[in-house]
Amino acid sequence: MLFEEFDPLKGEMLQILDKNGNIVNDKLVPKIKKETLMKMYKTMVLGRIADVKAVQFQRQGRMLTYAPNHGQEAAQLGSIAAMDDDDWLVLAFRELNAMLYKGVTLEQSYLYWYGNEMGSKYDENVKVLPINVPIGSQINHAAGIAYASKLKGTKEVTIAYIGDGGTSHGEFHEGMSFAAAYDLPMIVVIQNNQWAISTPRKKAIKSKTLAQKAIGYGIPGIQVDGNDPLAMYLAVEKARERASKGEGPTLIEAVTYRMGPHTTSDNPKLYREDKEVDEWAKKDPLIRFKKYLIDKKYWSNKKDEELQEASKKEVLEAFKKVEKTGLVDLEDIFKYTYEKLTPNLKKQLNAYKEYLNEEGAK
Amino acid sequence: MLFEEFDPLKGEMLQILDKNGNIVNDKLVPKIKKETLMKMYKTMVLGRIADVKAVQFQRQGRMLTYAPNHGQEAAQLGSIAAMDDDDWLVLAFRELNAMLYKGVTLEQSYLYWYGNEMGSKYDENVKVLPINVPIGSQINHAAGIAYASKLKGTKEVTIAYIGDGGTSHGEFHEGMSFAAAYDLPMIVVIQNNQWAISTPRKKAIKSKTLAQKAIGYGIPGIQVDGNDPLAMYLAVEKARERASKGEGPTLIEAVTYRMGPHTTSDNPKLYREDKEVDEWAKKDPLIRFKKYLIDKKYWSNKKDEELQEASKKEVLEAFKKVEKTGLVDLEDIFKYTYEKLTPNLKKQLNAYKEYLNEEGAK
Amino acid sequence: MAVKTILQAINEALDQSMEKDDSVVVYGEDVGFEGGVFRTTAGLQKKYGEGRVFDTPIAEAAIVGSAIGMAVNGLKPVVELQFSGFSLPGYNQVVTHAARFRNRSRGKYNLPMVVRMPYGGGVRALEHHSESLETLYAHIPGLKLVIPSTPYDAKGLMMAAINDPDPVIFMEPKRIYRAFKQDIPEEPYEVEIGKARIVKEGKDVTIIAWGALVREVEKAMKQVTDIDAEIIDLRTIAPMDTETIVNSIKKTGRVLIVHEAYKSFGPAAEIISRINEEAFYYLEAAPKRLTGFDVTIPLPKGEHHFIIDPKQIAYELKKLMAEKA
Amino acid sequence: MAVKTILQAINEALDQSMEKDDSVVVYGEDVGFEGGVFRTTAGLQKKYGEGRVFDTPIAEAAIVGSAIGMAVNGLKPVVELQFSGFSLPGYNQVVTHAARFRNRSRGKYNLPMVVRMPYGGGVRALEHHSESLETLYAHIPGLKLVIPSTPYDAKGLMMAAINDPDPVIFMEPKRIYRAFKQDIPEEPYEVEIGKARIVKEGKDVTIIAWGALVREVEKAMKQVTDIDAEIIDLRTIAPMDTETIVNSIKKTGRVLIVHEAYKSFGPAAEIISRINEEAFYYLEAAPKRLTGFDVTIPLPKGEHHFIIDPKQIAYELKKLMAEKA
Ligand SMILES: Cc1ncc(C[n+]2csc(CCOP(=O)(O)OP(=O)(O)O)c2C)c(N)n1
Ligand SMILES: Cc1ncc(C[n+]2csc(CCOP(=O)(O)OP(=O)(O)O)c2C)c(N)n1
Ligand SMILES: [Mg+2]
Ligand SMILES: [Mg+2]
Repeated sequence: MLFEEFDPLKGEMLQILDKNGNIVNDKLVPKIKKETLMKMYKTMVLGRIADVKAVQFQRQGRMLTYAPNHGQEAAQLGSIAAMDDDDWLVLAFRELNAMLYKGVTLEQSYLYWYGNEMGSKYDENVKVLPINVPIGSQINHAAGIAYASKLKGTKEVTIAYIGDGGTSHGEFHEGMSFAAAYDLPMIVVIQNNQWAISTPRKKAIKSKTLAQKAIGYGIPGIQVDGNDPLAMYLAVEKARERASKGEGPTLIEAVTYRMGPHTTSDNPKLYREDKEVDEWAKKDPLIRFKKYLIDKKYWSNKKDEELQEASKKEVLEAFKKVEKTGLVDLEDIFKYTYEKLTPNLKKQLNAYKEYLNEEGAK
Repeated sequence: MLFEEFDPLKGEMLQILDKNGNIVNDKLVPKIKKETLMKMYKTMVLGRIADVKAVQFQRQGRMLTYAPNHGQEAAQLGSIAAMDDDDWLVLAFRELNAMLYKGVTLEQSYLYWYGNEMGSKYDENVKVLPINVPIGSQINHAAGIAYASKLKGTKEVTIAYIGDGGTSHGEFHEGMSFAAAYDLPMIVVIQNNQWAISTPRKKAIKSKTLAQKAIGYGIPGIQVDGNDPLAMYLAVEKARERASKGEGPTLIEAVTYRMGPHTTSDNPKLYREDKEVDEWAKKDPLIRFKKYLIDKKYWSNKKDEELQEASKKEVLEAFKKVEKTGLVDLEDIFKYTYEKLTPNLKKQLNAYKEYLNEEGAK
Repeated sequence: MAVKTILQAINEALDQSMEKDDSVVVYGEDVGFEGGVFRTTAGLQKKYGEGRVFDTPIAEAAIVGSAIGMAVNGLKPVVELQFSGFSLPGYNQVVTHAARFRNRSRGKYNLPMVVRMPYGGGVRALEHHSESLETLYAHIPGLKLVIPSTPYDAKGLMMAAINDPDPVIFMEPKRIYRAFKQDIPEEPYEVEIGKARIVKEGKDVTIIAWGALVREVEKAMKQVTDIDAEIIDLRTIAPMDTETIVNSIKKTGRVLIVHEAYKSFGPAAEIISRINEEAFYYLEAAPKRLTGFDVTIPLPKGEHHFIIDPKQIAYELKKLMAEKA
Repeated sequence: MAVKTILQAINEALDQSMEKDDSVVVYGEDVGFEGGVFRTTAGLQKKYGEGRVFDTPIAEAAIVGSAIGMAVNGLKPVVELQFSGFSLPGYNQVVTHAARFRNRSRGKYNLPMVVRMPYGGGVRALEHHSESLETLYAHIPGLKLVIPSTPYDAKGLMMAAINDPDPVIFMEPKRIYRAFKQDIPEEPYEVEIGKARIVKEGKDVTIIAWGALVREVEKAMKQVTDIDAEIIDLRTIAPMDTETIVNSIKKTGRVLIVHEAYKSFGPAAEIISRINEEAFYYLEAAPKRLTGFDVTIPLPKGEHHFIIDPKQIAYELKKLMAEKA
């Protein structure tokens, strides 16, 4: 129904909450528990602060590098909140908010961007794959996870994220085709943030929408206002229903914007106009979500100030812990290559230790 | 116009000549010169005989291996005939008819399947890429050729072929996306012959048509009766017009059938019913094309008998020449690795010659 | 015991592994209904159903990448890439992910998965159907690369590979899929990954080979009765059993390495380097390699130049024995 | 003459090649408008237009595959893969096509194309941004693999690569993109592909390196003043300049090979094997390799363990000199 109504070829994007926080599509407002809404909002505030701070830390030379997701919070939180606890989350790399919502700690996230593999060792029960740098390849992992869920007869659904640029990659195509062929319980959210590093989505991709790529796979696709947490929630809720019923994957294009640089090594001034950024600033998901919650009497400005303070503290503390971690142990760079150290690796490790013994640390 | 009328989502396949050779869509009959029609037909007859014979030769242990294209002649000839002499042809591997039409000699084709690289050294002015075994990868070559044509400002258009199975490959996706992004003068013909070795198209691919994959790339797609040479001609003619005007690539799904085995090493009895093959036999492109030409008074049964005889002779002579070629020279396996033999290769070649001198041929 | 070819031995290993362990799944192009273009997986879909044994779209990145996802989510996938020459579109998944998930997640996610691929020449095939690409897999930390040369090892190594907690690349010497039979145990058994096999002890020279070439070496040694060669079947290319190699060289002082992979930057180079590192002062002659030339493996009408035969092995061996330090 | 970094030298080589020859085109992810994430192609789009210098979708198979098509159709494409770790999705095109078009078509189609990729560690980067994958390209017949270590060579080798009738993989040592400057000719010039450079003559021992590690070797040798080492910068990994290496070994009798690529099945193994084949009886000590460990190159907080520094080179060198046959 929803996917027919918002067939991407009809050219209408799903929006429920407009940029000012007003409901524009009353009959579509999804039923979301207060508790869930508040978790979404609190994560959004924490995520935003953590994001802004990470860039600052990096500028101070204290954080290695970072890929900001400022502006894309609703695309992530609206979608992840519609998933079950038992579902799988498959990341690209710009999904801090989705990660936090799903149980990855801020400390772990920071540790990763600090340059330590330990930052990808999420807690045992956290069903999240590590950040995936090779563009597009995560979609195939998601398909495999979903295949296993289906074969085992569990209720798990897998949600995976990818960027607009990533949809041109062969890996995306193969994963989508594979998932479609077996009607796998999988949802793919394209975070169309308009840019792939310096390359505008409009130039790199000919199709009018990214959602319509779904048609090529014979599955539903929908274009959603990615800065609207309610619209994102609804689309994913419906996609999850399909998945649960064995009807296969859904492709969701979240139209959003990357407010910051691609990563802290990138200078967007080289390739885009401030004007464009300013336009998108007005569509900030945080503004409209807060207004919506206040209108609903779930929230107040006063509470918000407290939350801001608490979140700031949390961020600073997480980073403090990360900064205490220092360097990785020598053994650790060997230990996880195979389950057991091979004789060859033992030799290499020992030879190097001998060198350190004789010559002192590097 | 044509591509809007036959939008793949409308579910109608373009057909002009039905399986009995009757015109079913009068107003769409393309204007094709008699000379062209006759070249198409003669190639089809030669191609059919060459195909059937190749399988026989292989069964006799005289041909190495062969991938029959019996049944798919119209898909190839209808499309290639709508191209200009100056256009480029990019092959998958099951396009004997298209190759012959475009100036590859039967002897060269046979020599390839006989197991000799010389069979891919087409004459200088023949703008055809060698047979391409890694599924899907040729689409990227086609995109590159088309890019060069566009940059140089020539009138060349590139036509590339791929199988139904190949459309699931990442290479197909990347090539299509790339060509679409720059509006390249390129036409891709999917020979949907219903099978990828033992895997039915219906099981491997979820989308209702393959033509609709075009929508994902933001380009026109059309499903065509691939056993109808006139429909194929029309679709490609229109696609070529688009390409020439700088409007970019078109995706054409030719619905056809692989009458023979995948290759001579394959036994289709293991995976498909004779009944299905029999049904498709009734749709043989040769039957309907011949009837059409006779109806048009371009052809007669008597002339056809002569042509059959002449073609048979041509096939046997070509193969006779191929059988005389024997083994490849030792130098030839070294000589084309780089423009010049490297010192390393010289050493390897000389050491081996020394061995042959001392011990005699293997 | 039952008399089996390598092909049948692999089929039995898959069958018994699936029987014992519900989490084993087997898939790839044409692997399901038809049982593979070589029929290695014949009968499995009928027995275990379409869920556990299935055909895929032609998409090697999806085949390998989905296996990674399945392994993360509790399955033990055994996937087939139709020929090693077609493993390359899946190579990104193997290198950037399969080899690294354990390390990336600091042990949270390990990947018990097997990637099977028929490899090697001598079967008079089309382009891309004859490659020996050991180096590409052996060079990557985190992968194991296993190649059997007998039915006994084929079954035992395959069962070990399926039970291995790390990703295993399993190259199958298609030239000898059906070339000969061997009496092998009917019950399940494992052959340890990482251990070479001494095919024949000897004192004059060490010959190292694997896959289809082990037999060619054996044939050669029937012609050269005056040399007492120690023949080692490497079986696992990575991680390599350096110890067995080095011990042998310490005894013989001479070594000939035979493989069909391209010579330069090929597997023999690594073996020679390890011998240099650990047994250099035992060497009585320069280590020798007899390998594929550094040219694209030719189509069948030129392939005889490329393929290594027993006569050539014998010739190189005699030259090696004649060399003196 | 003008003082330039490696990065500027490459930019100049591209610029002058494009200026001279209309058929040269330059493209890749973020290569056009921005001029590349490292800014190696900065200014070129402005000068030569969007047709000849352009941004692509994120699709490495399309980047390499389209370059093949362009080369067939009269252009000389110079493509960038953003990091060598991201070259793998395009690897199928490189191996199954770029390396083989000439041979497949028996000389009808040759491919004058260059595939550029920044490579190597030591830049404190994310995963997949630090790989040294020389082996994967050097092992494949039909490819040339070139790596400069100085601005002079960077310009000259790049111009030679663009004019080369065969496909050239051009790995750029990103760690030293901007590390130092050199006075290089302003006019176009070529440095011959396939020839090593003797950085410094010496008689005691041969040290072989390339890319960023040449400088580390030079630094090490400033610490070890009592050893007269001959330093060879390989420059072309394939086809390798065996002659220069062998001549050096015949003089020194000892060799240390230094590279950041993984050790096993790495480039040093091939060098050692060639030395074994052609200069074995001149060796006074076992050849030594100082390389990356056989583990995934670590993220920055562990990378210092992996990266080779001058102190380590000096240490290995002293050990090598102390060895006696
Ligand atoms: C296979 C591959 N090629 C290139 C890169 C380098 N790279 C990192 S991010 C990026 C752009 C991604 O754009 P998009 O998919 O839109 O995601 P976004 O960064 O906007 O979130 C590129 C090209 C990579 N990580 N992987
Ligand atoms: C990358 C790659 N994977 C696997 C193969 C093996 N293979 C050869 S043909 C084929 C099936 C092709 O099916 P389709 O694309 O429908 O073409 P058809 O054979 O029907 O003409 C396969 C899987 C290959 N050639 N290349
Ligand atoms: Mg983006
Ligand atoms: Mg087909």
